[in-house]
Amino acid sequence: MRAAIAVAEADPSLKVALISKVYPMRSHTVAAEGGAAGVKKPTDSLEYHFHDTVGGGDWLCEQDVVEYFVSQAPVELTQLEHWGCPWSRTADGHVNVRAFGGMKIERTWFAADKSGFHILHTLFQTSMKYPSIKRFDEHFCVDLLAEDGRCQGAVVIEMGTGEFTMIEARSVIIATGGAGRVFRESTLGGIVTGDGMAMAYRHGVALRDMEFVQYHPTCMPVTGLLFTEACRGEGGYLVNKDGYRYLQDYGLGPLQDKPKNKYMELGPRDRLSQAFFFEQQKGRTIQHPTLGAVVHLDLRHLGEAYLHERLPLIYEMAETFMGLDPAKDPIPVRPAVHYTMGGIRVDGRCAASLKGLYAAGECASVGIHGANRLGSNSLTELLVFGKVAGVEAARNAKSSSAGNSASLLKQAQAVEQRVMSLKTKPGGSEKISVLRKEMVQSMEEGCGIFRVEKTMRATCEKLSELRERFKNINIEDKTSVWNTDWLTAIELDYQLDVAQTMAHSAINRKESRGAHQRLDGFEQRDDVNFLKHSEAYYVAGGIPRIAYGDVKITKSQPAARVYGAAGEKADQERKGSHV
Amino acid sequence: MSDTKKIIEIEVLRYQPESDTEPHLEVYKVPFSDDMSVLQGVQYIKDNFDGSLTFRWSCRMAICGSCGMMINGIPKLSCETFLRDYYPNRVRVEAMAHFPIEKDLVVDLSGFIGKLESIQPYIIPREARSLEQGEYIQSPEQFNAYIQFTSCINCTLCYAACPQFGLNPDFIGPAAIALLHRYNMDSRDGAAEQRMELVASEEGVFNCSAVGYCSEVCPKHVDPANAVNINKTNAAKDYFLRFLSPKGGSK
Amino acid sequence: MKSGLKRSNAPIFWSLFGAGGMLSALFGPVLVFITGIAVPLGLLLPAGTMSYPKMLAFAQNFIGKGFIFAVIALFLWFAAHRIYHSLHEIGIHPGLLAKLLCYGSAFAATLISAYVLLGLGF
Amino acid sequence: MSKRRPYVRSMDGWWKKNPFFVEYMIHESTALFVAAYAFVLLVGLIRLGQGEAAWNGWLEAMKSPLSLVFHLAFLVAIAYHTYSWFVIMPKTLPPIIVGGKRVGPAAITGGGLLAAVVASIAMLALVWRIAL
Ligand SMILES: Cc1cc2nc3c(=O)[nH]c(=O)nc-3n(C[C@H](O)[C@H](O)[C@H](O)COP(=O)(O)OP(=O)(O)OC[C@H]3O[C@@H](n4cnc5c(N)ncnc54)[C@H](O)[C@@H]3O)c2cc1C
Ligand code: SF4
Ligand code: F3S
Ligand code: FES
Repeated sequence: MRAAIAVAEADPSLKVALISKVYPMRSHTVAAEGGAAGVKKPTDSLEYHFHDTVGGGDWLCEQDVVEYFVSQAPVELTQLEHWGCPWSRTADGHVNVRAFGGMKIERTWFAADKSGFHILHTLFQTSMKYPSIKRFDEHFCVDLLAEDGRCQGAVVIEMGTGEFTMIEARSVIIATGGAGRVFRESTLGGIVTGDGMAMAYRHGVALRDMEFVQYHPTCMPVTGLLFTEACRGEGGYLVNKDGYRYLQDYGLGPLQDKPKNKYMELGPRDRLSQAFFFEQQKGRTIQHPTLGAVVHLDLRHLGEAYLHERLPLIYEMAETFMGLDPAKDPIPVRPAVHYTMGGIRVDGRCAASLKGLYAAGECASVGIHGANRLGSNSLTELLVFGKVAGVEAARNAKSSSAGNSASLLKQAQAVEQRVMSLKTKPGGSEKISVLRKEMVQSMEEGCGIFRVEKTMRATCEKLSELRERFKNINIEDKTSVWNTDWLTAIELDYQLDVAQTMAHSAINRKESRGAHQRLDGFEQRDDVNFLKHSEAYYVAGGIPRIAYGDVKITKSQPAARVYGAAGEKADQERKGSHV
Repeated sequence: MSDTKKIIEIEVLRYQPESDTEPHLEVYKVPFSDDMSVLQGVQYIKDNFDGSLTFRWSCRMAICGSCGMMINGIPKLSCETFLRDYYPNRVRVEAMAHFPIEKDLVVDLSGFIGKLESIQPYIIPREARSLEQGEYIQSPEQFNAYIQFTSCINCTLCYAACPQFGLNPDFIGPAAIALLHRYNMDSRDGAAEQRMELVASEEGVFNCSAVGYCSEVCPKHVDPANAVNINKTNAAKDYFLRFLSPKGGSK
Repeated sequence: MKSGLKRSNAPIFWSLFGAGGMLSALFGPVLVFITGIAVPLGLLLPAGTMSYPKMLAFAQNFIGKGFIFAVIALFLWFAAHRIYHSLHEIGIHPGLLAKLLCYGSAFAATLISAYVLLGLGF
Repeated sequence: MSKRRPYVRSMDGWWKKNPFFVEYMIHESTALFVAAYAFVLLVGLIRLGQGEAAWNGWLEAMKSPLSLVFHLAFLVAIAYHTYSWFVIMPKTLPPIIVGGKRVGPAAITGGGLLAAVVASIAMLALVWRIAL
């Protein structure tokens, strides 16, 4: 949506089709709680934000892109304020910022704990101001149209009628979000199925760094619903079954009473999730009768009034979903899948290798998250790169000519036939829900917090098997109107592609970096062989081909990634070497 | 999770536009555990009994606003309503009241979206400010004047609760008016007068007879009834002022 | 923005409704008690509370006149508005007739009470 | 051709379907009693205008058992109107801020009911004074 507004502002004469399979205000951005990062305090600097991001990403970031990103972040967040976003404020009326994991200085702009919700609704409502934006709500995009090496449109299904429409366009921007729903326990909405990634992938565009999948350390067991990082930013503790703040054992100490940036609970997500895993190995997690292994997120010392003011949603969720009062009881939590760092490979201006195709948001890999995204960088990413994608797409649209409608139509009809046949072909016997269950189970086993060759191999094989079985699916609902049975099958098709890229990229990365951690002899980072982006290419009927690309390094040379006291020391040294 | 699962009966109002002439109820027996929401119950039916069962959902955490249903006759978000609270009785699930049913539990929301668009839900600045000048300053009082009305998730439960909307589908209705009020009350905005035309129109606030159920069912405590009724006073003031003002008369 | 919105005339009726609702909420019960129960039964209040001379004096007094007028007229405007809406709600779709009946009788009562009160002199 | 066929449900009997609506209809129907009472008063006023004999006739009529029963019903209904009026009141008022804090709905309803009680006592006292 940020992109659509950018196009509309760049040139009101360009027509924009804004397509979404849900009403746009239902997009999963709505669920983001904590906030969006952008330098705000006088004590902060762009430089700090840059180093936090690059270090947090374990040096797998495109540093020139990160530099642009941090410089635009405050501008975009202010723009959103002008559009009406109700950022939380200080008593003197300025926008307030809070602490977030892996960030050196408080720089996360927040709107209570409904930041994503407010960003999304602000954008949605603001988009209504522009007559050139025509929305296609509840339209499901099934494929892109490409001809002469240019992306020239898309084919969509109107969910309400089941009818196909071809949308011709001189530029196409994909902003379809992440793909975390290929895992079992995730913080994500049902719509986060990676469709856009898979569509680009099938048109020959690489999916980059797909092995990096972020686990969020504090989620509700079983459902995976998220308790925002802001819980920890506001001073929550993580304790094991002995009531011990175990993070001090994992290089994040020493113990702090007040939340201190980059220490203890405010370490980065990958480290916290990994610490959970080790605690579980040591038998120090709490065995909950129905929820399984958990640790406690303890907010009690913050007091009821403070919790109501700063974390109202969390309070409500704990009460309704778990029947407990965070001011009185600790909350049982465990890690769950949260974010896909990788995505459609695009350059710093959001352009993919297919001309006319742009991508922004979680579905894209523009290069700022590297091997591990820092919390609150991604909401900002949507804004900064949404705008870039919009501006670039507008420019491209103005400078290119219209395509050949007749042959595009032919393509679109072929797409329609392919997609319709899923529903109409007789004699299938596989159930979508069964295939999906097997997929998520196998991803959880093979591509979890820690990975070993054997289970990854099993997952790769399982996925190939599922691909085969998918050919034999049976869709029970044969009707046209609102056929979600059919649409989930299309999603599953895409999910399988994305899952394959994740599993194959993972098994090929023989080192440990960021969110990709191995326990089978590759426990160390290997900058010699793997300071590289992985790139997964589509191979029709086969497994993805994995290639590697260079990482752009400008001013931050890879170093040990350390937090807590050790991190502070390293910072001092770096500062020394800079003068 | 315990092995001996309890079974609950879920009664669902089904409507398949391509074969049914009108909706009918169907009962399913669903095994459940205490942490299962009504939404999960319905998903279970789709995954295991009938793939054609249709409903909207996404976030599962009461924030995306897509999963509203009538649960035992009361408009609720199905993802934050739990089966354990109905067991051992049967629970009845229907499409949100007052909206046309598209299929099963999916209703037609295009009218609602049109209303959202009609209220000009964006800041029309009272005072221009460039990005270099930084953010607008808002005191805590100014902030508190509108913040409550920003929490609407567009779930439309309030419409399913409002009989006046049921009787007159043209009524702009609680959530859209709450959003309108949100922008009017925002110190950055200066377009309250422009929006008055709609507030005071025949589709506007005077359709409301202060039933108040909208606020009762609102999962986010937006209190849309309050927004609607405050705007009745505003519209009445505006109405009489127009007679008094030198320009005279209403448009 | 939709154009051609028709401005509703509801504010007039709604304001009368609101005023009547408030007045009847504040004074309704006690008035019923006084005029319909206490005085007829001779309870609580002194005998002759509503005797002709007293009532005449009350109705001739400026404030008393106003009060009587307000109570009768506003109570009826309030009731007319609500009843009109309730008819609509239970599906008797009120045509012009119902509208005339509800608001018309309130209007007539307003005129009559004004006429009588003025007739009583000051 | 679209296969959509949205089904519109009837609103018949909607107010019977939910206890909240039943209550709403009951409190709405108190208007009938308010109207009836206002008519009684209107008749009284007309009689007053017609002279002493007419007025005394009206006073006599008010003493009939039927009238008393009716007035008891009016009393109950209008008292309920008072109660429900103030219960809705918080939803109709702009926020009232006292000492930087928003006054809660219970306080507003309570305040309204208190005002009604005070008004009633004042009324009685006033009538008492005039009567003596
Ligand atoms: C619980 C939670 C909390 C988070 N908290 C934070 C935080 O505090 N800070 C932070 O920076 N980040 C946070 N994140 C991450 C961040 O919210 C996401 O990365 C970001 O919102 C992704 O936005 P997006 O626009 O790329 O995708 P989305 O918001 O998911 O939007 C994708 C859109 O594409 C549409 N779409 C997808 N497929 C199709 C198709 N086939 N056809 C048509 N339309 C399609 C969808 O309908 C949707 O409208 C959080 C994420 C979660 C899940
Ligand atoms: S006002 Fe409340 S009930 Fe109505 S749509 Fe918004 S959140 Fe839902
Ligand atoms: S329920 Fe409807 S009638 Fe008014 S108070 Fe709410 S909008
Ligand atoms: S699924 Fe999003 S509100 Fe229930």
